[in-house]
Amino acid sequence: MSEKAEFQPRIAAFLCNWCSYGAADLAGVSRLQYPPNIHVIRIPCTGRMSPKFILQAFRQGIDGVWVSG
Amino acid sequence: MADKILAKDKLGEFLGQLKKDRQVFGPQAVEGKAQWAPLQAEKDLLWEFSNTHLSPKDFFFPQTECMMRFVNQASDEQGMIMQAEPELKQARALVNIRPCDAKAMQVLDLIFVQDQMTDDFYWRDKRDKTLLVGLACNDPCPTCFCTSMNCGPHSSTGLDALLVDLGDKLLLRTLTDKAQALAEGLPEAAKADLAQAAGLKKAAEESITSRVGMDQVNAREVMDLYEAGLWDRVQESCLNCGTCTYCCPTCHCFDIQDEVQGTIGRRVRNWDNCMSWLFTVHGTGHNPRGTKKDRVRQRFMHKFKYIPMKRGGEIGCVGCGRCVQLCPVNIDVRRVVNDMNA
Amino acid sequence: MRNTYIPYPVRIKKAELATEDKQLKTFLLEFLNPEDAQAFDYMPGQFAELSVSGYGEIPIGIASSPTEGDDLLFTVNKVGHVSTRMHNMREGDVMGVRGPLGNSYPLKAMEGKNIVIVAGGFAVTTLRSTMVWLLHPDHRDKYGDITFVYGARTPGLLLYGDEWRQWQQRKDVNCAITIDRAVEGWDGMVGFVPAVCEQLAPKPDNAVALICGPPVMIRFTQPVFDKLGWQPEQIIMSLENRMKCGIGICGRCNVGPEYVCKDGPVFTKAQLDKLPKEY
Amino acid sequence: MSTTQEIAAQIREAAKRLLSEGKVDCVIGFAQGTVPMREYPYFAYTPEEAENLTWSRFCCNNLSNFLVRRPKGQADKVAIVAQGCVSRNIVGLIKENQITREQVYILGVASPGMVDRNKVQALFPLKTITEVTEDGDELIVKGLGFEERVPTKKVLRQNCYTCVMRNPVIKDEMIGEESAPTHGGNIDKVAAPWEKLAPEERWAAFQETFKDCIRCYACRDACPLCYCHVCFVDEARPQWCGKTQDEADVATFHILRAFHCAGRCTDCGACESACPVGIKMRKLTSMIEKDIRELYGYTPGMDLESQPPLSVYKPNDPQEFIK
Amino acid sequence: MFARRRFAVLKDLLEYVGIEPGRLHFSWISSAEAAKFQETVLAVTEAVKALGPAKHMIKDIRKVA
Repeated sequence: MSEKAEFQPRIAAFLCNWCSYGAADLAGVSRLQYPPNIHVIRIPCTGRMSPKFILQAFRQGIDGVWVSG
Repeated sequence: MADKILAKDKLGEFLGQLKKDRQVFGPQAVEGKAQWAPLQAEKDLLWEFSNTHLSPKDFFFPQTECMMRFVNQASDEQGMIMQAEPELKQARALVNIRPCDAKAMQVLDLIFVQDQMTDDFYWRDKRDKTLLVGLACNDPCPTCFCTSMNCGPHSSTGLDALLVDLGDKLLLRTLTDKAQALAEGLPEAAKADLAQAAGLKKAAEESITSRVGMDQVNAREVMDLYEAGLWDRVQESCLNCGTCTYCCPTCHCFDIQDEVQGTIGRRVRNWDNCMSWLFTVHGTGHNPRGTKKDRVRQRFMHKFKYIPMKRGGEIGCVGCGRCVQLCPVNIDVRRVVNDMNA
Repeated sequence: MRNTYIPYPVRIKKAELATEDKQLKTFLLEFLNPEDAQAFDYMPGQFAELSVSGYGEIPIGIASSPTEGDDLLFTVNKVGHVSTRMHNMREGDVMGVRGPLGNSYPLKAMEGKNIVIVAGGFAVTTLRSTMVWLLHPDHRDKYGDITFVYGARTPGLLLYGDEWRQWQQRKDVNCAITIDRAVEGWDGMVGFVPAVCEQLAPKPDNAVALICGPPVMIRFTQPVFDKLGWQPEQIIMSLENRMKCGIGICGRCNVGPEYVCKDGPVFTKAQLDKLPKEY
Repeated sequence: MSTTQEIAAQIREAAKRLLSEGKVDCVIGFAQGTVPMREYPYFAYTPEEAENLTWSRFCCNNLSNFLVRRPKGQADKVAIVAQGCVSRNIVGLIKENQITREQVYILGVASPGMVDRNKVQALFPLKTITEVTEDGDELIVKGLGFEERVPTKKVLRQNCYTCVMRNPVIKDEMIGEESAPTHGGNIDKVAAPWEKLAPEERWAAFQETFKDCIRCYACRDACPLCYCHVCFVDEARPQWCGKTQDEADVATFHILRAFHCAGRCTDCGACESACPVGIKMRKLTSMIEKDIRELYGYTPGMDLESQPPLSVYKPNDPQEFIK
Repeated sequence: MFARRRFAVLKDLLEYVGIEPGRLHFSWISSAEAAKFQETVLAVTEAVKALGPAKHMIKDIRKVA
């Protein structure tokens, strides 16, 4: 591995079960390629999203947070 | 053990000697308040201050203290076995600690180190490696009530050495073997110096007008005090915050938790306080001290009844007055104890 | 100087569900280092802090008796973070034990006396330890009559069946095992513990009672013993409170001036009568 | 304009009247503290106890806090001394269904602006102050070896300079006369001080402000908004916020606490007044309130009718930040 | 829609204390918009990559304390 391996961020993706999670599913079925940096957390609704979740992700060393409804 | 005179222009040498094999801390003016900090230069050390804003118990019992660590890897079961944090590497000295705070550390010794079982490794390690050089109080402040709490402005309990500011010079009274070396080569105190120190002591003691009585507290039964009516009023304005316990030099309750980050983990202890409802709640949800009244009462009963009962009359309070100054709703410990004593 | 906060490493030798509701699991723990087993010198009534790295510690009464060898027996109720984790651990896993902690039942002082043991639910753990200790050939002769009353809601919630079935066979133990309500397949006693005590009517003469159970059982058992003429000094109970350090420092388990972890968990009723009800 | 001493006398009179007529079971006000510049919350149950009530520029607690933190059943109907910010918090508590309007009898007072004891102490670094008294627009500060006069205007709490409502917004009775509603300062000019900083400097400023935090939670417990039975910092499974003094734990606590006040904070300053180490947490909360004003045009606690901003929405709410 | 208001305030707050704007992203994507999902993942990843590793708010227990 080279010394300057490209930085691969870790991103927490909070996806609404009914919207973006479905889109992610469809993207998979459609064989659309996307980078593997995102860690998907399915939430029942964007309304369930809490600022605690975002801070918790940062506390655990995640580089970015993406919330999608 | 010996009374010597330390000229103020010799202070640099004195501190230099302390610094030779120790890290030295002293009260310094930080943001307008007297606070404990590593002593860089002699001029930073405060001589005229009532007391440090927060107590120095943090040196021996840090607010957050890692006790042990482990490695959590499926392949390595040995990693799950807790390893203690290393001992303190360098000895330390606290210079110009007030007698009340030193007394508090001595009270805490009785709690952290009781017998073979109750022998707090972390506390004892730091205590053993720290030299306490006290500064007698010549100008106690109005919230001080140390003279009512087995202590006093010139008390030497818990100290290795005591300094008394005689104006142009200091009286150095060494009290333990640890501090003997500090006095070497210094001139003996003259009779006049001793008389001056005694005069300052008397004046300081007399200037403390806050008095708190303990005779009835000692005489009354636990349940008698526990069920007394005063607690209904004392607790009313209490916010159940932890200010009084965190600024107190003798409060010593703590919580132990495990923290994990990936494959590494640690067991850490943090100051905790009996004012928090969470403090005593059982796994079942039952809480033996479920009301604010229970918790407020616990703090005062612990300090003024339980500790004296269990520790041969020592009181869990040294009268430093910090909680009186810092309580957001002015619950004045002097008033509470006097009510308990009524 | 030993750092008393460091748990002894142990391995889970056996872990099995103990009750039908799957709330209780019994663990047999084996010391990794024989010298630790030597150092862990305990008596019935004492407890230990069970430590799971990354989760924390919980105080649990020791259910085994020192007469049974070096392994330690604990029955753990699944209520919190640590106990839930323990229920998910497997045989062979490594964890920690810190102790022994607290005082024990005053077995020495109880010599020559008749003994009544009353247990309810899973509070039976340290009383199992006591029974095993008392019935050991080295000790049995030193005590008078032994009465063991143990009740649970249903037969499936009774712990340590292997042991009490043996005790029922013995002539030198009066063993009454009861369940709250009659169910099919149970031919033993039926009724609440206080009612059974009333029936048995243990005599207070030269006797000591060890009572341990849920608050509601204690509340109704108390008057039964009072009526039979038992004095507060003869009744011994074991308390539990939230704990952290386990060695009398951290300040949360105290009942008045007494720390449950260090001065207890075993107290006589006479002692408790003079203390606040902070448990 | 009445002096605070005159107001105090009128508060005592009103309290005695209400208690002796049986209109209320308890009057929550302030009594004189045992240390300089700190009056304390006092509960008067009898006309005799009402004699202990006082009023001054040292009444820094938000009394509405005690409307939700009282043991149930201790007193059914209470009277409470409330200046602008406190009355706005009472409005908030009514809106959030914590209390009913009928439960409280509001003794309204125009706020004179409260003194920041830390500011006074800072004028006399390391000195011991033994007594502070009000004399018109000045404070007489006495200490060991000194006595000085300080213009009150110089040492008010920061939030009192930019107060938007000094008079109670709801009341059952007014004590003294109403004053000019605002203090004249413009909160939007001083709120959110770190906005001026470059983005990369902000974290350092944030850390510097909160570095002394000892996690005593006095700010939370002094706040009438923080009445949750289980605060997020006390939640254990999962644990959102560690108990340590680690900067991440301290930051988590203060960010979330501030966030929970969004659209509710009346800028009463009780948090800063309670802090034993003098942290200026308004640097955080003032930003959120400014944000709420700018985004949704809302000022908390001004009336009983309007909807709290975070519990409603409009189709055209700003959403440029959402892709 | 309620969430939108909360996100707006939270995002502003985190930027205010010094968390880089590019670390926190919000989007609306319907379950039919697979292409938008892909685009957004790419955009978010690029934005975070450009910022480098996160420096703030991380709880690091390795530190001696």
